[in-house]
Amino acid sequence: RADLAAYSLMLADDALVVSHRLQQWCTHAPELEEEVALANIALDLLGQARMLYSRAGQAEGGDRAEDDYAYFRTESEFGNVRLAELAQPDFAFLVATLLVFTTWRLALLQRMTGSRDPVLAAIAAKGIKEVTYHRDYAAQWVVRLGDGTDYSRQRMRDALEAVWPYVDELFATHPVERRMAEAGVGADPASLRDECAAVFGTVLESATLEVPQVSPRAGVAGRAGRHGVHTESMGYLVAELQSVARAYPEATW
Amino acid sequence: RADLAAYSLMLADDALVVSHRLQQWCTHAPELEEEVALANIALDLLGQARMLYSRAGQAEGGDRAEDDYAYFRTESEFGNVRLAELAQPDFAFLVATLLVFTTWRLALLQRMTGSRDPVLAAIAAKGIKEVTYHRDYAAQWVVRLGDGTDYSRQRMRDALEAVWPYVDELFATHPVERRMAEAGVGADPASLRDECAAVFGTVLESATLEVPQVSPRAGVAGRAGRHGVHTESMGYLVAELQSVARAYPEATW
Amino acid sequence: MTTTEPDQSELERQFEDTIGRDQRIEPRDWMPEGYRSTLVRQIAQHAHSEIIGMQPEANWITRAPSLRRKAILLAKVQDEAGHGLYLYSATETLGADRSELTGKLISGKQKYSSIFNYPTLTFADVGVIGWLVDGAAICNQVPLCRCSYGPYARAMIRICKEESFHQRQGYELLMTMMRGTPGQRRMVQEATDRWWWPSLMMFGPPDGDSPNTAQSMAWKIKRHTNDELRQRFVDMTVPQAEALGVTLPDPDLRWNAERGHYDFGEIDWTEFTAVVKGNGPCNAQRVAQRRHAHEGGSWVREAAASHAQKQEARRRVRQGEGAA
Amino acid sequence: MTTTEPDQSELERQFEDTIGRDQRIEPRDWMPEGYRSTLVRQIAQHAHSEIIGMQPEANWITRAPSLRRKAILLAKVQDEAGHGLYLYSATETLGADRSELTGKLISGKQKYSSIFNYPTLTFADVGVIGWLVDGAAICNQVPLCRCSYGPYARAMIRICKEESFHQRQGYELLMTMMRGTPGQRRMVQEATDRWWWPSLMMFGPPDGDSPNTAQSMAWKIKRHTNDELRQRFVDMTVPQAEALGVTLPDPDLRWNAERGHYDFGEIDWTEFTAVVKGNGPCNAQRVAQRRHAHEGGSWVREAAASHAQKQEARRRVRQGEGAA
Repeated sequence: RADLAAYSLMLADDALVVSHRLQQWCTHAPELEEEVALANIALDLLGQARMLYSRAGQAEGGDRAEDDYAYFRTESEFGNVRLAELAQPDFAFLVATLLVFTTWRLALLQRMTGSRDPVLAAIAAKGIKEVTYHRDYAAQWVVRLGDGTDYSRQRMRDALEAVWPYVDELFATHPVERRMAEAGVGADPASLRDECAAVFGTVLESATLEVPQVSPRAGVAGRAGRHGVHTESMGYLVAELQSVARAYPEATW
Repeated sequence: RADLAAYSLMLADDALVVSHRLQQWCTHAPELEEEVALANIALDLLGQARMLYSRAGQAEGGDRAEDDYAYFRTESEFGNVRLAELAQPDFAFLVATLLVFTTWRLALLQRMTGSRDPVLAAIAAKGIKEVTYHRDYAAQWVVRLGDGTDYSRQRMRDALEAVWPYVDELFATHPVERRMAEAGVGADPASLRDECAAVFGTVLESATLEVPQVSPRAGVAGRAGRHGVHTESMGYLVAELQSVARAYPEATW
Repeated sequence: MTTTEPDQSELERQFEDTIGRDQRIEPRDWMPEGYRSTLVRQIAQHAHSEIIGMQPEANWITRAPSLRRKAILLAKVQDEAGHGLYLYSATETLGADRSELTGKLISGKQKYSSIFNYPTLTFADVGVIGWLVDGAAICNQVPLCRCSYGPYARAMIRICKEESFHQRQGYELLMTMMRGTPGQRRMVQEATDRWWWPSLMMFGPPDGDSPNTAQSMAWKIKRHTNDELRQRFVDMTVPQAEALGVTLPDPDLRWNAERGHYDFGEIDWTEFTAVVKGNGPCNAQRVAQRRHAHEGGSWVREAAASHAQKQEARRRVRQGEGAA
Repeated sequence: MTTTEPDQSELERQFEDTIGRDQRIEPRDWMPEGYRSTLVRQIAQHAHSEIIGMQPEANWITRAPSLRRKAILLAKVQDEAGHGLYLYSATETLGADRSELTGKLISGKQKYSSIFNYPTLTFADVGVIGWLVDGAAICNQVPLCRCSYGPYARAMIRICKEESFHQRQGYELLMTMMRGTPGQRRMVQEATDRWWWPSLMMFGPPDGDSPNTAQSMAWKIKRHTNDELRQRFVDMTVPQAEALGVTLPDPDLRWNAERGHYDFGEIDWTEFTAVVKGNGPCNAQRVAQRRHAHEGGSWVREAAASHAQKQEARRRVRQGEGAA
């Protein structure tokens, strides 16, 4: 059950942190339709995070609720992959990150619909519909930018080059993930690699782009996001996220 | 003594918040000599803030120390002028802000050397030497950029236009400032206006620029920084400043 | 489709008739140029207000102190983007062009509601905006559900429904905070102090200084005067403030049994004028951010347009049209 | 100034002699081209390391949890900028050009110490960098105070003095944290776990894989081999870790009475190679930030140069030189 809690937290943290980065786009999107769409994706992922935090709380059997996980853990207790936390300097970077993240998460959720944990299975089933839409949205924009103007094509290519070193980490199996996969509760991310690579290949081909040939970004002694070893941008993200909650620790909202 | 504490806090907050904005330039300056100089100014102002917080703590007579003021007050308890907290989008903006701030603060400290409060008088005497250097540094850069290339001249002019609406607030007298001036402890900022205007005029003339003709930025029902009514950027500044201290409220460092 | 061309005075008579019978003018109906241009300006300002109005609230999304409040706030701001889109569409039924209107917003040629030139300084501001600002907006907008121009009236019905929902959520947040810690209660009071007077200013200048009101009321694109709506808002809000336990920052505020209304103090029209003129705490910031998003996004919009053209060209080639 | 031109072999003999007598080579002395270029590269890398090394620590200045620690950290990072300036000056005595060297740094053509490609993730990292990274740097640098090239040796004397001060401050921060809350102690242990191995890698590859060591030692611009220095560092640090109460993350670490040294585990040279090649956690970020600051500041440097020219021209006019 400790594994189930830890596993739920990892998947929740991925969703919360990507949602946070999308929230930061609010009122900064290139078009009003994109404001609506990005807020929508952020809301869906926030919803997934909340359900998964609840599952973690139940599995732990203590009295921790969703807000305890989101607001009162330290950075190194967040188990999201580093890709999720990357700051998004432009729209091309955003859709590049989103394409990679949603493709991977969709593959993961599809496996998880067969989870032996009925709660995770239900969360996955609901999430699939949402993330399918998110992935299509991201893929369409990668194609538009890649097969758009010369300028957008160059920016899309630069963004993919910058994001791709973090892709490898998505398919590295943390011990908790391995045990949960063996128990039939979760999915081994290593087993999703080919499926995701096929999607990346198809989308990038439509975008008249190529899959970047870059080396993976190392962690620290082999440890990265899942182990709580993040990038330097994560500290600022967590500080902002938790600022009000930490300033009023006794408050209820 | 409540007034003395409140007054010391205002002057401390001005220094701490400008120091914070300078700290954010660290490793982003246009030249290594500027790294050294900006860090130096940030350090001096941080030092002034610490002495003034201590004075506030003594005046209050409670057990609050410098870190209690810096890390455990809410945004609306910070009494710095809004000019101090403005985010600095470029080097021209930075030196514009710094010219205005240091000219005003130097005039203020000069008056305060005659304060009936011997501690404030001593802090002012020490501060004068520092801030004179800060002001010269800022003035030199305003002149270099104003009388530099066409491009730098335009950026310097834009920066002055953006900063100037916040100048008026520096010379608005808060009731605490009025009472402290009447008591011979502090200086009435309104009385510094002409002196500062003369300096601005001289520096901008050397820079072949003109004093911007812009309307003052309104507060909310006449209240602004000194009343704890700040700009939206202040919340993020305070969140970042306090993030570690608030996450470990029981810790000593 | 009729082929007869009725003459101008006949058209005007029909238009006045429709208005007189409280029926709706629809996009394809003839309408006087003044009616059209007044409506375009009014609806565009309303659309701009929805879009600029996202900023003060969006400022707190990433810092919302509970995940539930975060979701509520995010959904609300998303709704506002939706309202903006919906209203820009209504202007397009009058022949306006959305990108042109956006151009007028970011160049400062068209206004938006001045209330959004005030900063949101604590999370309580989110609740107070829901309570007071949305409350005032609803007072202004409910009568517009019966506006003479059909697409605008229908937009207002939908928007008012969502705004009422937002208002209740804002009030509920404040209720929760007032039941919380002393720090939370202080935050709510402070936010109320800051937003009360600007909310009253949302109804515009006093009737004596509002020259266009008469024509707009004749055209039924305005149904009540500024002062009538302001009074309605005050009467509605005072009991809510009492239920909440906050003090409204107006020593002259009291029940007037004779009038059957609350009396209230003098509004500081000097501040109002300063803010309208562009010198409010956030005018420059709000417009700059919108401009920055719009201009910074131009390469994305151009890419989308270019891709669509390429796709269209490929489709034609596939269909053999390119074989000529 | 002498007018005789001694021939090449005579110059080489004098140079070897000076080195042999443990005296200093000064800028105006003749020196072999290899000596000069090796020194320029080594000092430039050292300067780059000071400048890039500011970043991981500067990351915590605005968030330092006490004003005292903030001042200490800010002063330390300022010192590093000063060291960088001082070292770039030393390269200029060898005919190098600072802006050219900066160009090599931001284009990735010259390296800096790989340790700075690891992220600082908590405030404890600030202390651990002081303790371990500065500690390792001192082990590397103290012998360079006796380096054969005068300006470099003198720079190192000053720098080592300041580094020792920084190292003590870092250790003192960790001591304070270890006396603090469980959360603080956990933070220190975590940071130690992350920085220990990279610190050992700071001494470079094992002696067998370090082909340039022999020549550098002959020229006395390197005084000890990588492995000798690494051992010295381990021997010095283990008792400090014990005093602190942290565990070094190496199960093979133990005292070897026979050798009179601590034995330690195998270093993961694969990770070392990946980081040196540019794939460490922060390589891209560090260089991009330095490039961004440098390129983003070019208009400022150009303005200063342009202003200086104008001033000079005005001075000439005033002196009548412009009257011709």
